[in-house]
Amino acid sequence: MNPSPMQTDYLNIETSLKSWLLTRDHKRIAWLYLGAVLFFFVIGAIAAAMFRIELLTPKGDFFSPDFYNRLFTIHGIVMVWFFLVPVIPATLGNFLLPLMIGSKDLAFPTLNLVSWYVFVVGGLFTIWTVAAGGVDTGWTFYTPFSSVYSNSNTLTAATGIFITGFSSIMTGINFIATIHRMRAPGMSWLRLPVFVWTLYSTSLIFILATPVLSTVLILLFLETQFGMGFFNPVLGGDPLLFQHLFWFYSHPAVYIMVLPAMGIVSEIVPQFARNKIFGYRFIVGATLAIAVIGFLVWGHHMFVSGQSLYSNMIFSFLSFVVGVPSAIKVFNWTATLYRGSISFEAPMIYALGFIFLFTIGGMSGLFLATLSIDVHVHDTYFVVAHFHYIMVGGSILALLGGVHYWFPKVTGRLYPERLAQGSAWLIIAGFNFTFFPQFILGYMGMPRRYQSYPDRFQTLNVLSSAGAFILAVGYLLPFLYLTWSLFKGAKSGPNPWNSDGLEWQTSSPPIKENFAHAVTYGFRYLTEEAKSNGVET
Amino acid sequence: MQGVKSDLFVFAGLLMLLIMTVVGSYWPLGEGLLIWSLAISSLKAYLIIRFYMNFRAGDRATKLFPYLAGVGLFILLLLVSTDFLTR
Amino acid sequence: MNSFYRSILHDIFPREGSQYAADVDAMVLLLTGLCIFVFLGIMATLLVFSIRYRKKNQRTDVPNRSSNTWLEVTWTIGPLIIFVGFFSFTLGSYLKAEIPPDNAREMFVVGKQWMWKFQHEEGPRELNEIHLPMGGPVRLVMISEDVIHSLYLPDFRIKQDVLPGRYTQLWFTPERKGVFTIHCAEFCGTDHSRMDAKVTVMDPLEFDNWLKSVSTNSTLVDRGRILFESHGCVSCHNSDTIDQAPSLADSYGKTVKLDNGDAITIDENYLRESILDPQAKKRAGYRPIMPAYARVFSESEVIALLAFLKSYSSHRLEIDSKREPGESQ
Amino acid sequence: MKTSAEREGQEPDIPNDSNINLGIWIFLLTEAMLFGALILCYSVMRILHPAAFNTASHLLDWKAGTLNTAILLFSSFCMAVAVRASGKGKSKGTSVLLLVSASLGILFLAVKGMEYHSEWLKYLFPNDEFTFAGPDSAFVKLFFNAYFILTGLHAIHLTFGILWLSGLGIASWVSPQFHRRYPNAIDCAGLYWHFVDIVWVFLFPLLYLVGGS
Repeated sequence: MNPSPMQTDYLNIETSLKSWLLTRDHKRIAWLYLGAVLFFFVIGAIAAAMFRIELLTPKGDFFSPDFYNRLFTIHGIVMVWFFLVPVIPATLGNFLLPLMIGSKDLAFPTLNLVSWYVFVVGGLFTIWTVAAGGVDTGWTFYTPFSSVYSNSNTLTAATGIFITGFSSIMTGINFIATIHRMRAPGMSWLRLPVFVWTLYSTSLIFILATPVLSTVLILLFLETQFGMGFFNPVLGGDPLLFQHLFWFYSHPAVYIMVLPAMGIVSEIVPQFARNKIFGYRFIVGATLAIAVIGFLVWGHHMFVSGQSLYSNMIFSFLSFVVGVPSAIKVFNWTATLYRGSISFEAPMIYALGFIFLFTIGGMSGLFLATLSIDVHVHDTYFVVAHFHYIMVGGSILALLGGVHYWFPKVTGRLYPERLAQGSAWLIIAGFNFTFFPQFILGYMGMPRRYQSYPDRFQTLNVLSSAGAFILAVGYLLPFLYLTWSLFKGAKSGPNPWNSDGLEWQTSSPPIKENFAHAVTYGFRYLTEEAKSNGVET
Repeated sequence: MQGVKSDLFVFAGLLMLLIMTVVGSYWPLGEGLLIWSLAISSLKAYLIIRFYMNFRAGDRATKLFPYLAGVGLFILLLLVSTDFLTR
Repeated sequence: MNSFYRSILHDIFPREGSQYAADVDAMVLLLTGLCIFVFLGIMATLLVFSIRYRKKNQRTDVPNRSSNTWLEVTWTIGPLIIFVGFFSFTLGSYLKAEIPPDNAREMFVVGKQWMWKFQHEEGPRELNEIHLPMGGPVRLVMISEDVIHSLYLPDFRIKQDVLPGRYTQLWFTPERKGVFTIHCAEFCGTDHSRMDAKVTVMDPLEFDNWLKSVSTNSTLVDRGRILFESHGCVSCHNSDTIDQAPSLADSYGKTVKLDNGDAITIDENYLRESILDPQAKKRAGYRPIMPAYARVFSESEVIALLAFLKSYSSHRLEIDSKREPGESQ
Repeated sequence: MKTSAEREGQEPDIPNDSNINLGIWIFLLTEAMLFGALILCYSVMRILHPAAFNTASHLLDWKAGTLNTAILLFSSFCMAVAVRASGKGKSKGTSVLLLVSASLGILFLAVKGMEYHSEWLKYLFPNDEFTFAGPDSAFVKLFFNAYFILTGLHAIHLTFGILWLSGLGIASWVSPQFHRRYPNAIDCAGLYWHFVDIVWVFLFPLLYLVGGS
């Protein structure tokens, strides 16, 4: 696989299937996670393409209504729990965290492998749900519909997500222990790369929020199977209790999805602007602030669901406050370009695309935080556009940027630069075609999860469906040329971007033990003197 | 033996707190009983964490997480009960 | 704005059925303007920096310090002040939209899997169709018989989830004649996207003629009185058995003491809960002898009983005399 | 108790034991959030139906609950002394104390089992045969739902703890240098055991006593 004289690295040191399936090397586990997560991305994308076809016509006559409901539910469940939540922490995070802090591996390598198997078992339950006909409750499982009135496979879907939750908890524990205990001597907290900081905050959210999801899924299972009554008003419960517990996890979960993406952008922008990140301490402060305030704002999902007026006002105010750290980050990224020497390779295009789309997504969040506007646009396509701008325009764009930026480090090969830049522009264009019309649809009053809609919404829906296909083509391109260059790409050498990051100071692809010599000095921007003492490329 | 003696004191304290909780339920506290029993349980939890789980011996990292659990639970309980109490 | 701009705007904004809708639209335009201004500022800076500082020579050394605390503090406090300012500015209109006026015309809405049942006070019942007089405020008291639905009137910019087991309310003042659509905004099952209804807003005179043409012989209050008597409620709740059960004359809107000591104002939710589960919030000084009617009454029967109990109270009477059609909020 | 710094020079292939200690503390945080959310559900149901929950909690046998709390506190005490003994290297003493703690846990489960049995006979288990004469029997059934979920999940966690402690007890009895090779195993089992005890410390008054007697 590696034509140059046999330089042993973590990929070709042993290539038996057993060595892959029982590996404790964080770099190989990252590959295992990438495979599992991409498999689920394909399922979610197919479901999305199917209901985008359905929405071409106002009548809703392509699929049966029940099948349509199952389509968007599977799209929601698979994309949230099996793609967006694990993708950046478990693939790029797993691979790069030990390299960025100069350690041999994560704190608990076996736990890392166990978390992958737990993720796969949870995934099998979800595949069983899809095979058995899917679930028709929407990814939010609102009771009493999901527990009493839905006769689809809510139980297997809830079990699948319950099990995958433990894989998130294990990753969280692993990352926190690693960052606390395994940093290279000399690498103090304020010398950590920003990507490591975002992984730390994401792990804090993993361990604080995921258990509450496990609780609510246990109760949903018991309510559906034994008619327990916590969420069923007929038996004395309150459906809003379910919504409170569900959104206590699900809002911090959206910060789990976007924080690592912000970390990647905070690595790419300074690198390609040949500049130090502007206001490192404020970006780190903003990351931790997002993790903390992110736990205070879940009520903005329930402004119209019968929550008390007093709670509405508190959550609306806090939802405005949580916008401030994100604004700080956008300002800091822009300021990093000042007096830089900016080059526009593919990762930089993805990063700038992230800033562009994330700013739109964040600002639309302000509309949703305003009580009287949210009353109008809640549960409409405005909300769909808002979170897709942040999840797809933000996290997936940053993920692609990160994959391209660290591709030489992971595989030791270069990707085709022109083709990568072209596909980046295509994705950004396709994305805007798909989701910007949905802002207008939302404000015009088209509710979410609607199979048939009034005729006056058709033009915008057709535009959105067309955009969806451009986006699909856009996603296909990197998949193809990255797989191609995995085998045929030109050799990249240890540090093609001439980066100062600690992960680039070792060979690419790195050897099994990551660093040939003990890493003694970990400050990111190494002066000449530091480069000579012991950090050998 | 010094350690075991302090454990013994802690055990005695815990038993005494248990008795106070049970006795408290006899008093006509009405709604106050909930606050009384929660206060005593938190005190017992503090004793266990501080002495039995040797909270002080851990370094800064291990100390962070009990506090974090407390803050997380406080946020969850506070904001959810606000909704149900002010409805 | 002459009609040309209005037609373009009409494609983006749904029609304005009420003054409140216009307020919300104004707020949205203000926030959009603010966001576009800041967004263009950031994107322009991004563009200028990208062009101005693009890579000319291969720079190896990296400037050591790049941070400016005062700049950071300003763009932390700045957004905070703008956001909090906008929050407090828009809070007023939300509170107005949440608290209905006393003289609103009351309608009962029952959401059921995939249909809406509307119940006028004067008696007529409508399915997926509601007729309203223009001008007067209307208050919808809503409940669901199965799952959570959400009554969404895009042209009036309001929406409220309809919960099973509890009344939720929604009020608006239709100020424009015409036919407006109602959607269900909370996912409720197979035909969630077909659970639409129509609002027809008419002149008050037209509305009165329509009301006469469809009104059946018995009003809602009559239906409530029949239920009240046929189910034996009157045997305990009458004026001469005060010690056995509280007399329900003018109970609606009154504050009463409960067993556990705290006082509660009697509203629809309290009345409904006390009918279905009397011991939940029993009034102080009465023995728990009232049977629970949880499985006995359907939602529309409870609504009829409520209408009767409310008309039974003086608090209700003096409002009726004050309310004339055409009085806007 | 050796501080984590002393344990620094560990062989890298066994995960650095002070990491395991930190890992267990983080794991206990996730368990605390799990039980916290369940207790939140219980207290919200109590806010919605105060009267029914008061009458329902009188049906529970608070004497058994108090006894159980005392048993668990005593087992926590034995566990703390066991951790101290393993720190000083007395492996025989440690294993005896570990087995004592485990057996106290089994005693707790026995008392709990008897309680469950008596409630089962009184048809208080919230299945279809649930019968309760007084008012709001639906909400009393809701209380017993919460009661069985909370105490059931706690009992499951206790069972894991018992297996863990007895395993360690036997291991350190069989091979005296067990605790030198794995100095952290007993320390972590102790943390877990004390946590399960703390959960019961909160559950007992909330379920048994808040109705007042």
